[in-house]
This record gives sequence, C-alpha cells and structure tokens, in this order.
Amino acid sequence: MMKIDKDKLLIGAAGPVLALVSSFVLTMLVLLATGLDPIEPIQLMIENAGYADIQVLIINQTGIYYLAALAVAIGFRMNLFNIGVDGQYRLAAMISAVVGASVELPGPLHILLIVVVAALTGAFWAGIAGILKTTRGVSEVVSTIMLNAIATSLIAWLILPKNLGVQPEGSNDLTTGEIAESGWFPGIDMGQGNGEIYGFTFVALALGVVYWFALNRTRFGFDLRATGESESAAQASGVDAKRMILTSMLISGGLAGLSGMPTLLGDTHTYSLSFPVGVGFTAITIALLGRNNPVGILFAALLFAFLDKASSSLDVEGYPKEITQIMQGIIVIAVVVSYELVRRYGTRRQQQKVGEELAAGGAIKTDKEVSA
Amino acid sequence: MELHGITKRFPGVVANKDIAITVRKGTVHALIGENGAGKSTLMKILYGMQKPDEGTIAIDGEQVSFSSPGDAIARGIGMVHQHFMLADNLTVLENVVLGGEKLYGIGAKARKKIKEISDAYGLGVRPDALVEDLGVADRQRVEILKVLYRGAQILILDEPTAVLVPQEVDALFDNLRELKAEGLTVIFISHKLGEVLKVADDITVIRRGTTVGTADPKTATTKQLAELMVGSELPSPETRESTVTDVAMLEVKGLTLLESGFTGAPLTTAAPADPSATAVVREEVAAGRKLLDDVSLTIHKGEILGIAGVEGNGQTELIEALMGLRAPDSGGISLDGQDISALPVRKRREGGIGYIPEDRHRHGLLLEAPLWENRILGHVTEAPNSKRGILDPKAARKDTERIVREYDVRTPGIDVTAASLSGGNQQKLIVGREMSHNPKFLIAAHPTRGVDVGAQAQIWDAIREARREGLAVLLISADLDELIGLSDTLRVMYRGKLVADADPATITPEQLGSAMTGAATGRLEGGDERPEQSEQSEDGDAR
Amino acid sequence: MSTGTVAKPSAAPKKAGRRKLTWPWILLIVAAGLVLFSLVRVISGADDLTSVGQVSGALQLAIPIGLAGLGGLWSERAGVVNIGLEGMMVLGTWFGAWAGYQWGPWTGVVVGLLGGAIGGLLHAIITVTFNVNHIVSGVAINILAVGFTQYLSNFTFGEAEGGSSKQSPRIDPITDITVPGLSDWLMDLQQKHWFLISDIAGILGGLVTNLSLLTVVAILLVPATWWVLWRTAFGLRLRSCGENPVAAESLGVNVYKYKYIAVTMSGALAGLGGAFLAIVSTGIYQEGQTGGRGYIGLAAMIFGNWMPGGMALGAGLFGFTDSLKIRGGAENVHALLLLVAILLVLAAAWQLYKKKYVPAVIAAVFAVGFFLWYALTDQVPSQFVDAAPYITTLLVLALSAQRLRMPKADGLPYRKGQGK
Amino acid sequence: GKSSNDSGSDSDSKATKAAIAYDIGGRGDQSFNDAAYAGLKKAEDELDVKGAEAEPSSGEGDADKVQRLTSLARAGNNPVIGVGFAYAPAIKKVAAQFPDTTFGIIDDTSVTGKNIANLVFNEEQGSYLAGVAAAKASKSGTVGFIGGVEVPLIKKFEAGYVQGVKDTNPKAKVLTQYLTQPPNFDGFAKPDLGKAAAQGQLDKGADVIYAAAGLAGSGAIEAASKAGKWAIGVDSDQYNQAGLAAYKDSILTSVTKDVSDSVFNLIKSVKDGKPQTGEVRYGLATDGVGLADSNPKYKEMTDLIAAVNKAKQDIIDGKITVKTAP
Ligand SMILES: Nc1ncnc2c1ncn2[C@@H]1O[C@H](COP(=O)(O)OP(=O)(O)OP(=O)(O)O)[C@@H](O)[C@H]1O
Ligand SMILES: Nc1ncnc2c1ncn2[C@@H]1O[C@H](COP(=O)(O)OP(=O)(O)OP(=O)(O)O)[C@@H](O)[C@H]1O
Ligand SMILES: [Mg+2]
Ligand SMILES: [Mg+2]
Repeated sequence: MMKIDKDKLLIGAAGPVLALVSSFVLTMLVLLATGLDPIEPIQLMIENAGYADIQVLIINQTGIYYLAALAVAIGFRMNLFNIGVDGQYRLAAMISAVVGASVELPGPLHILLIVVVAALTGAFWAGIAGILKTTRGVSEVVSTIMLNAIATSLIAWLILPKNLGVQPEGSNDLTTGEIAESGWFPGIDMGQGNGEIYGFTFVALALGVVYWFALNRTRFGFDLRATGESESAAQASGVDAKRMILTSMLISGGLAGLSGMPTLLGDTHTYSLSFPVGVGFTAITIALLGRNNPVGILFAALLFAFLDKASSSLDVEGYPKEITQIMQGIIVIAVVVSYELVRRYGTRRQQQKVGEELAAGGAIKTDKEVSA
Repeated sequence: MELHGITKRFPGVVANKDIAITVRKGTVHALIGENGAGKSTLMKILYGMQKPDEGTIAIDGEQVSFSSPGDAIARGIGMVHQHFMLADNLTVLENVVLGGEKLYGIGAKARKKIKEISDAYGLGVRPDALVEDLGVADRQRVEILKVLYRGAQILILDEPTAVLVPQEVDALFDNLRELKAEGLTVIFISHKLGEVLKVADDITVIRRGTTVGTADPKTATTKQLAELMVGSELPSPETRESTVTDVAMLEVKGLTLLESGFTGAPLTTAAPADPSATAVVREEVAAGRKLLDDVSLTIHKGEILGIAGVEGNGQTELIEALMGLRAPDSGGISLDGQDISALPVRKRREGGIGYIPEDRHRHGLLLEAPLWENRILGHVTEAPNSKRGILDPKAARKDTERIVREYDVRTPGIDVTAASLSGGNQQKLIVGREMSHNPKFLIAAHPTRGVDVGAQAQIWDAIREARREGLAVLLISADLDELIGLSDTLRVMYRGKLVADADPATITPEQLGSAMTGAATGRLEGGDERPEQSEQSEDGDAR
Repeated sequence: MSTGTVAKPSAAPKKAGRRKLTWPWILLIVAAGLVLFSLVRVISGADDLTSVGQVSGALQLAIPIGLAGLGGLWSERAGVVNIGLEGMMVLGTWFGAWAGYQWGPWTGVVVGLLGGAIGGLLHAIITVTFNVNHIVSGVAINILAVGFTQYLSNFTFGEAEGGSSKQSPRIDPITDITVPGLSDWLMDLQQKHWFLISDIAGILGGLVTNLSLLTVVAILLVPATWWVLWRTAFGLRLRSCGENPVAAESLGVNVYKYKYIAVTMSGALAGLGGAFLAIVSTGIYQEGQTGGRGYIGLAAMIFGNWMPGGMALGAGLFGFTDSLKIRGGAENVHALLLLVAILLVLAAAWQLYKKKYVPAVIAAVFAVGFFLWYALTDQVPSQFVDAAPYITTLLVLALSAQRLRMPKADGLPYRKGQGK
Repeated sequence: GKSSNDSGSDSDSKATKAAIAYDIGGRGDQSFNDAAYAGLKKAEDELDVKGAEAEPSSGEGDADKVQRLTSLARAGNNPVIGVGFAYAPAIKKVAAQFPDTTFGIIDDTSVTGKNIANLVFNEEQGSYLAGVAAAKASKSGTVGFIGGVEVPLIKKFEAGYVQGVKDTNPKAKVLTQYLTQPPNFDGFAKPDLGKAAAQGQLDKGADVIYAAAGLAGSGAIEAASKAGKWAIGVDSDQYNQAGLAAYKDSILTSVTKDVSDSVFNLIKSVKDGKPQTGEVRYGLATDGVGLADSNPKYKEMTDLIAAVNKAKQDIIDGKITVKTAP
C-alpha cells in the first residue's frame, strides 16, 4: 500500500512538471525564432504578478473563469459538450441585470433575486439544448453553437431602448440601466487604488466545494458520473439517462449564468455592449486543462487568469501580447500529452501489479500441473 | 506449419511460454485450453497481430516473421477472431473486401466473387446487406467468407462455435470438412470438447501459456481432455435436489414488444423505389415487428427457469422489459405479488431484482472506475452505499472488500479499475454485488460466458446457494449444458415467442438445439425425437 | 469525457426507420421545396429570394463553411473528431494571404492549404500517436492557431506595405468566370419573376455567374470526396478506421497511416476554406476573419449525417440563409415567415393524418401565429434576421436529427495491438 | 501591497508624455484606432511629446480598463485618452483619482468631470451631406446604407444619411442593411459581408452605397466599383487609401471624422497648459466632420457640390437640424 501511494505521488507530480517545463521551453523557442529575448517577457509577467493591483485582477478573473469552467466541466462529466456556456452567460447577465435594475429590495434579497434570475436564465437557455437532445436527438454540440448565435441576436434586440435597454445620455453604449446599490455584492477593497476583490469570487469557490461534494458524495453525483462513464451501464443501473442529460444541462446552464455575476454584481452593475464576452470559450479550455476536477480547474483558471492579466503590459515593453495565447495553446497540449504519457506508464504499473497478484495466486498450481 | 519456442509476455503476465506446435497440412488441428491459457494470444502471434518475444514460426519449412496481419494474409493465413471483427455500418461486401482490394477490386467483380464463394460453401451471404442487420450466425459466415475470399490456405478459427446452436455448429463443421478436402489447413479453438473430438484430426492442449500435451481424437475422451486442460475434473452445472416452491415470485403476462419506428420526421421519410418492398416496409413501420410476442411465464421462489434460444430471438428484449429498460407495448409484470409494470429501473432494483447482464462491459461495469465504485453501481440508493442521498464511501469500500474476499475476486486492491481485472474476476465481482442485496429475483444472462472453469464453478455455486434460500432465477445462456444442468424448468424462445418447454432432467442439447431453430415446438420430451404438439396454456409455468 | 456528438437512443431499435433516401425521392423533395419556395416568393413579392445575386451570394458564403465541413468529414470518417477546424481555417487564411499577396493568389491557395494541413498534422500527432482526447486537442489547436497567426502578423503584415498587424496587403484576385450568354439569358428570365421558371433560372444563373475558379474547385471537391471515400479502396480503408479500427487492423490495414492521412487532409481542406475566405471572399487577410465558420462547418457536417451531399446541403442552407439576411434581410426573412407558416400547416396535416392530435394542434397554432406575424408586419427586426440561419438549422435538425448516425468509432481512442 | 503603477510615478512634468488606450481591435485596424494613433504620432513629431499606447485584450472588463488607465496615468502620461465609448465607466473611476491628469474620451459625453475632455463628433452632419450627395448622384432614385454593427453610434450615421437623402429627393428610396449585431463586431471587420450586402442592394437597383462599416466597407466599395456604381467611404478619405486603389474611381466621396486631430488637439492643449475640458464637439463648423473631395469626378459635379455646400451652410447656420437616431 505504501508503495502504491509513493508511486501515485510521483506519477501525479510528473505530469504537471513535464508539462510546465516543455511548454516554457517551447514558448522560449518561439520567441527566439522571431528574434526576441526569450526570458524577458516571462520575467516581466512574473514581476507583474507581484503587484497587488494585478493580483486583484487575477483573482477576480479566476473566479469568473472558475464558475464558467465548472459549468463546462459538469457537462463533460456527463459526456455533454456545452459549447453554449458563452451564450448562456451573456443572456443570463443581461436578463438578471434588467431584473436587478428594475427593482429595489433590501440588500441580500436584491442580490439573491439577481443571482437566482441569472441561474434560471442560464439554465433555461441550456435547457433548450437539453430538451432538443432528449426529445429530438439533436447533438448538443450543434444546438449550443446555434444557441450562442441566437442569444447574441436576442440580447441585441432586448437591449434596444425601445425594449428593455437604456441609452445613457451622451453615451453611445446601450445598457440595461444601473442596479441600485442594494444589489451590489460587497467586495474586499485592497486599498491604495488596487481595486476590490469581488465578493462573488468566494461564492465561486464555495460552489467549487459544492460541485465536488455533489459529484463525489451524493447519489445524484454518482449517477451523473456513471452516466458519463458508460451510459449503457448507468441505464442498466437504474439511471434515467434522458432526465440525467436534461438535469446536467440545466445545472451547467445555471452555473454558466452565475459566471456573469462577479462582473455584474461586483463591478459594472449593468449589462452593456462592452460586457466581457468569450468567457465561455476560454472556460472550455480551462475545464479540459483542469480535467473536470474542481481543484484542477481552480489551478487552470488561475493559470489562465495569470496569463491574461500579467501580460497586460507586455505590449508597452515591445513584446506582442499574443505570445501568451501561444503559451496557452502550448500548455494545453503539453499538459494533455504529458498526462497521457504518464498515464500509460501508470497503467502499465498497475497491470503489472494485478499480474503479479494473479501469478502469486496461481503459481503453486502451475508447478504441479506441469507434470500432468 | 511449425511453431517453436513461442514466448509472449504482457506486463505482469506471461501469456505464452515456450510453445511448440506442429500443424500438418490439410488437417483440422484443435487447440484447447481454459480461459486465459493463451490460445488467442498464440493465434494473434501467428496472424501477425502481435509480435512474439521469442520463438520462431515456420510455414512449409520456411521461416517467417510477420510484422502485421497484412504479412500473414500474404502468406495465406486467415483468422476468424474470437470477437467479431466487423464494421457494423459497412456492407458485407465492404467488410469482405477491406484490406484485400487488390484481389478483385471493390465493385462488381468482388461482388461476383463473394457470391461464388458463398454459393460454393452454402454460406448464403448477401453482399449488400449492412452487417449491423445480421444475426450472429450470419456474421460468423461473413467472417469465414472474409478469410476464404483472400484464398487463405491456413484458417484460424478462434472459438467460432461459442455463439452457435448445435445445428449451426454442424453446418460449420461440414464446411470445415469441405475445406479440408480442398487441402486447406484449419486451426480450431474451442472450449467445447465434444465438438473438438468430432471435427479435429489433431489436438493440442495449452495450459497457463505452455503446451502440456497432444491427444488423438480417435482415442481420447472428453474426460481425458478436460483433465489435461485443467489438471482436474471439470465441474458440472448439475443441480441436485429441487428447491422449487409453490410461491410465485415473478409473473409475466402477455408481454409484447413491437419494434418501434421513428415518428415525427416526415421531412425525410422515404420508402425504397421498389414498390413491392415499399409495401412491406410500410407495413412493418405501421405494425412493427414483434420483438416479444405475448410472452407469459411464472418463476417460483427457489426456482431457476432457463430460457434457451438463438441469440437475437428476444431474450435481450425480455430482460430489458423485465428490468424496466424498455417499455413493453402490452402485458404486465408482477414481482412478489406486486405489479411493477410501471416502475422505473431503479425502483425495480430496489424492489429486489438482481441483474447479471449479458454484456458485463456495457451493462455491468464502469470500466474506468475503481472496484468500490463498481460495487455501488446499480445499488446507489441502498445500504450500505448511501444514506439519505449521501454516499457512504467508507461503508461501500468495506463491503467491497468483503465481496472480494467472499467471492474470491483476484485483485491487488479495491482501488484498481474494473478494466484491469480479467473477465472472470469482473464477473465474480458483479455476481457478488448483485447477491449482496438479497435479491428476490435474479436475472442471470450468460453468467459464465467467457469465464474460466474455476470462476464458473464459483458462480454456479453462488446461484445455487441463493436458490436454496428462495431466490427465483431467470437464466439465459447460450451454453446448453449450463442451461440444462442448472435449470429447474426450461423454455425455448424463438422469434420473440416462448415456443416450447422441456424438462431439464431428460432433454438433450441436440433436442434443445432443434427447438431453438424453430424446428420443434410444444413440450419437448427427452429421448423422443418428435416433439408432441401439446396445447398447454401460454401463461402456465412450464412444468 | 466523450467526443460523441449525436445522441444515440440506446434502447432504440436498429433497423426501423433507417431507410435510404433514393434518387427519385430526393428529386421529388427538391422539386416540392422549389415549388413551395416559388409560391412564397410570388405571394410575398420578395423577389430576391431566388435571384441570381442571392444564389451566387449564398454560394460564396457557403463555400468556406462547406470546405470546413468537408474537412470535418474526412477526419471523422476516419474516427477522429476535429473541433480544431476553426484553427486550421485560421492557419489557412493567414498562410493563404501571406503567400498570396507576395506570389499571387494560386500560390496563396496552395500555401493556405498547406498551412491548414500543418494544423491537421499536429492534430493527428496529438490524437493518433498520443491518443489524447480529440476535443482537447482541437481546442488547443484553435487557441494555438489564433495566437500563432496574430503573433506572426506583427512581424510580417505589420511590416509590409499596405498591411498592418491585423491585416495583410491586398491579394490579387482569382479569375472569375461567367458563362457568357447563358448567364445573361438566365438573369433576364429570372427578372421576369414568373412562377417557378424564374426561380429555377435564378438558381441556375447564380451557379454560372461570377464564379471564381476556386469556387469551381471547391464545389468539385464534394463529389470528389464522395468518390474517393465511397468508391475507392483507399476510401474504404479510411472509413473502416472510423467504423471499427481493430477490424481494419486485423485485415492488414495500417490504421495509423489512414488516420494520419485523413486528419491531415482534413486540415488541408479547412485550410483551403480559410484561403478561400482570404483570397476570394475578401482579398485580404483579416484578423478574426473566420468568425466561427469552422464550428459552423462542423455543424453542417453533422447536419449532413457525415455524408458529403448532406454536408453540402447543410453548408448551402447556412450560406443561403446568411445571404438572405445580409442582402436585405428585413424583407427576405419576412417572406420566410410565410414559408414557415406553410410548412407548419403541412406538418399539422401530416400529424392529423397520423392521428396525432396534440402535435397537430400545436403545429396549427404555430402556423396561425406565423401567418399573423407575416400579415401584420412588413419587416422582421434586424436582430431576428441575424438569427435566421441558426434558428433554421435548429428547426431542421429538430425534425431530422434522429436519423443521423456518426461513424461508430468516431472520437474513440485506438491503439495498435490493443484490440480484443 | 505594491502596485504595478508605483514604479516610475515621476509625473508632474506637464505633457511631455501622452498616452492612448485603444479600443478592441487595437492599432492596425486601419480605422478608428489607427486614426487616434495618427494623432498621437503627429503630437510626437510636432510637439516633442513621448507617446505611449496600450492595447486591450479580448473579453476584458471594466476592471482591466481601470487598471490600464491607472497605470498610464501613474506613469506620468498626461493626457490619457481612451479610444471609444467603452472606456467611459473606467474613466469615471480613474479621473477622480488623478485630478491633475487630463483624461480624454472619444465618442462619449456621459462621463463628465473637470479633468475629462469628451471628444465627440457630429457624424450625423457629415452623413447628412453624404445623403445629399447620394441623392444627387443617384440616377435610379435608390441608394443604400450599410452599417457595420447595429449600435447607436452607427445608427447616427444612418439617421443623418437618410435625412439628407430624403430632404434632397423625397421620392428616393434608401435601403438599409446592418451586417452584425453587438457584441459580434465582425460587421466592422469582414469585407465579405460588406460585399454581399452591397451586392444585394445593387441588385435591388441602388446606385450609390454609403458604407459606415469600418473595414467591412471595403467589400461594399469593391462591389459597387465592380458594378460601375458609386460608393461613399467613411472615417478617412478612402479615395487615398492604398488598399482601395483599384476601386478609387468609384469612391464618390468619404465622410470624414477627424479623430486624429481631436487627439492631437487635446495633447496640444495640455502641453500648452490650457487643457480642454468638458464636451469638445467636432462638427461641420469646425471641419471635424465633412465630405472629402479628392475624386476628380466628384469635383466635376458642380450641381452636386452646390447642393452639398448649401446643406452644409444650412446646418452650420442651424437652419437644418440633423437627427441623431433614425
Ligand atoms: N493485450 C494484452 N495485454 C496484456 N495482457 C494480455 C493481452 N492479451 C492477452 N493478455 C493476457 O494473456 C493471457 C492469455 O490471453 P488469451 O486471450 O490468449 O487467452 P485465451 O486462451 O484465448 O482465453 P479465452 O479462452 O478466454 O479466449 C490472458 O490471461 C491475459 O492476461
Ligand atoms: N488491451 C489490453 N491492454 C492491456 N491489458 C489487457 C488488454 N486486454 C487484456 N488485458 C489484460 O489481460 C487480463 C485479462 O484479460 P482478458 O479480459 O482477456 O481475460 P479473460 O479471462 O480472457 O476475460 P474475457 O472473458 O473478458 O476475455 C487483464 O488483467 C487485463 O489487464
Ligand atoms: Mg479472453
Ligand atoms: Mg481467446
């Protein structure tokens, strides 16, 4: 037993180390090949990450990515590929902003209302894909791509001043109107103009714990994972696969809806044309990188937030910012390839053990039989 | 052909160890041995799918070394694998010509050739049918045709009879004899010793990776072969005293299941151009083929009811309907006096149905999950796996350890994945799991398929044990000896109907086999070749 | 985590409903569709629905999607899911433009194709050799391709005359062909706005007017793909790798080789789609130019049931609705409301005939709703117009998705000598 | 803790350093951002100012913009100019923290402060003139408008253009087409969409097409040129744009919007110690917007020019008020 644990530790550490080393080396090669200093940009980014205001940005972005990636991951756990997180996120942010701006309630209630509306909206939008899949067999990959585009149009229409939107005097932006202060989620001010850590970031982390618990410690989670691992086995075990698909799609959409909340409740307090987009796509990468595991996703989200934010001043120093995107791509490939290599090694080890065990059990018999 | 000193090691296992076999030209050479003895591995080596670590292969006295099946095929070797190697979504023609396109192309010439071979051996293969629409026996024929098409001189058949009924086996053997007469060499693998004696010219026995002896089929008996194979007497599935009671545990009445067509898609619905075919197809879609046709049966406490039938005659559908995986179009099911027709799978399982699925990989296990999670599968709502919706991994683990101990599941621990266990051990885990919840009624579909002799005996024991305590069992198996030996009552299923019943005490596998092909109906009498047409009621139990 | 893309109703029967569409039926359906369309055009007066310009615009918009879809088809037929099409297309736009503005458009086409092929090759290495999950690899390639091209633009286009870090200098156009006489004649015919005749003339006219040579090549690639994959030994082997690689292996097929070829080819086709965008559609490389067309291509391929013809139909549908909306969508899409209403009436009648009253009533209610919408308005809000292609796709899929069937081993890992 | 802006906060030296923070797309978009860059470049050359630029990353939020502006302001840049209305909320926050730094924002007057200069343009006035020109140049009586993305800013272009056309020829028909909906900003970037839209309008008989669609407009210009019809450019004088040389004969005129000058003027005002503040409006009167006349064929159309000049005078005199929304 001790030996297995040591092995496990070694194997567990080997993957990430191999990945990080190889991705850094590859990135440096790209820089070198284009005649740039291979060390300085990385140095700059690490330096940047040492500053409090950038740290705040990184932490806040991590929270947003974390939620969106959880949304993607829960689908993946079920073999569902929710490419529509981005659309669900945008639509939910917009609708909840409208609702939030149109009412005034005591603090916690106001926030709760907005959050619930966001989760429901996201779930609703994802649910369409879920229903299409369970009743009509439409691949969720296609339907969520379509729903992303449809969400764009729907939002564009809803946000027109003649519908639900507002065009602030003198602005060329369209917004949903400002949410009253009672609906703002209190954050932690880091002082000295370093910005605020969104309070919702902690909700995101808490949801990570919930995600872990629900998946690993509840019947529901077991059913969900079982369905993801083998739909046929899960069905035979008593899982209603269709309901499971719909449920996980709804949860995924709900989480996607929540991923707009850090920004909405902690920063903008309104949904406007300049509300951040594309979160849902980055989240796919993060979920894959974090292997759909709540802790893994946290690290992956942190890594991506770091690459996003710590690179903000690279262009000022004369390095194309795109280098971070190349790094992201390389990291993903390096991580999965090295995990695969390590996994192959690990499986071989495990089989060897099973083999040894079996051999030990049958050894005596074999010897006797040879003479037969 | 000569194999010499073949050794093959897998991580942790020595599959073949210094094997030496000589196969005479123009003979049927049988290879026997228990599960995992290394037969398939040896054949894969001979077929170039795996590379031996040591040893040499010589064909017609010439040393060869294959790096891919392509090389072996070029040397005139063909192999029919233990598990079908067919692409479902391709036609028979495509499956046959694949890899051998150079021979006759992939068009009309190839089709003609296939027809020719098919007619010559009476295989009755339709080149343009989708493989997916074929039954097992047809698939087997396609596999054989694949080999003949390539003009193989050496034919390897890895357990070709496992899924065939006796009549089909006979037909296959006729084909083999014909091939032999044409000068082909056949290597034939089987667990069924009777068959081996019938068809083989030479027999080689493999045990734990090495050749332990040869036998002459003219003089050897199955008993001798078995002893050579296992080193001890083969256990038999024989059930001793009857434990059948009068209390009905499972009652099925008039279960009917139609093959459902698709509805609601008028946009692309289209019928074939041929008008006569159109009519047929229309009718089928309107009425639906009957997968289960008015099936009625009763199983009592302590009774094992065996169902014999060629695969694809509704057994799978019957199980699925009983489990609640499929909603029947009509008919009722009641368990222990309670109507369960409308209950979902989970409720039925909670209500006391245990399930040993026919395909353990698809329906019984999460291959990539650890053993203790597999122990939870199917019983997530029951103790000790969970309490009030929350899993109790500790208790589940503890219970898994108990199962591993009691059912002799050979594994280094309960954290290894199910995939890393051998088939027999996987099956023992499933049996242990299902028995742990004291089922009232057990569905056992091919409970010992592909399982080695030791594990087989353990599984039979477990089932018998539970039966003694009042368990009702529905046994479905392709192994007629198992079926006859274990069952208290036998029914035969043909085209979705229960067409015949028999007394396991007197019936022979051959009789059963003929009923399975639809040649005999009603009550089958042991010893009497001609079944009498009894008009026993459909829903009565079969005694 | 799966790469499965189509729901397979696990308990569904195998044989039922899987009848093949035969040619007479296809033609009949096409004819009926045309008549209906023509009817809608005449009633609504939206003559642009089937104008020459409309059709040639649709063709132009459909080609990049179709090429991406064709790429997806090659790869998935060999069992490798390729969500990296978008990235491979991006490589195609960049390399196509980079070579195109310097050495002429045809060189650009070839280099763009090679650029995409490199992306495909990378995908093959990761998924085939390293057996990594196909979606992870595809997503990574998408990120990498975007980052890489944007990064390189700084050093290439950024320093070129007439370019910037976001766009390339202008590329010389590829020759357009217009069949003289015929094109004009069809155009005249179309502009008479006769029932059916003008519509057919418009469609045919669109197919022979201002046709870029590369468009012709792209169109020919569809039947060529069909022929290669379904009528040659090479294609049979390739498809067998997507259906049952172990079986293929057992017959001496080098599965790795075919997967490599297929995925590289897939990248090349997507790259060609990218090059088409840069060289023919636009004449320059523009950052973000692909705008998700790779994903749409994938959707078109699934829509087309992993068959070239179906895929082309899907791409055509996207191109057509896209073109409808971009060429005066408010009016065109308004006319579509009438079409939807008529289709719903037909659907209601069908359900009634099948004695399914509830769906019939629902369809009828929606039909009335669409009629009212059509009758009471002149235009569809431009925001909804934008959504038209996507809503159409969803609707069509909802009606037909259950008949889809992907290659059996699509997305599954495969390793040589590991089959059972 | 330490903030990224702490280093080099050696400000105070007035207007030796100026900074612009770009909108999505960044430098190299050959349109809006590049125009702002041109202004900065001019200031560097003529005023001996050291310019700094910062690009946004895709999908960023207000917080990132705040960080960017703060860091630019801390580094001693004055003025700091946000290119595009998306910077409004960020400028509101940062301007309060740096009362001694002047902040410029283009296309927005919703945030105000005594150290904020709102650089805005009367695009509708320029577009009105384009409408007049289009109505005059059109023979078919049908003209087209292509908007890149359907946002209020572009609707301003549409409103002015339509009004100009109708005032000149009440019977004229204006076809309007937007390419995409926000937040999908492809409509500013995909010439193929512009081309297809223009083709659609040409097929419907339009013979003058005004495309306010950034780079996508070049597709419209190409289509119009190939059909032998007129196109009207936008933002800068597109007749002189290198990439469009092949089609320049068909570019009747362009509605110019002098972003570059507005940036330059703001920097200059700070340098001169009299920083601009509040709304700084660029209209016809100040030549902040207008019509280009580089095309010799345009210059030949005296009738048209007369009508345009009259309209221009009327707008300046207040006789015509141009609507800002259609
Ligand atoms: N690919 C593989 N990797 C690792 N071990 C393997 C592999 N294939 C077979 N083995 C091992 O080799 C042994 C021999 O397997 P083989 O399939 O040849 O047995 P067999 O005699 O054909 O059994 P059966 O009667 O069940 O078909 C098995 O016990 C198994 O442990
Ligand atoms: N493809 C493979 N890769 C690695 N190991 C394998 C593979 N196939 C089989 N094994 C190993 O072989 C052992 C037994 O395999 P196998 O399933 O063939 O046994 P079996 O008793 O013949 O069961 P079955 O009835 O399922 O054929 C297991 O320990 C497994 O780890
Ligand atoms: Mg085996
Ligand atoms: Mg075997």
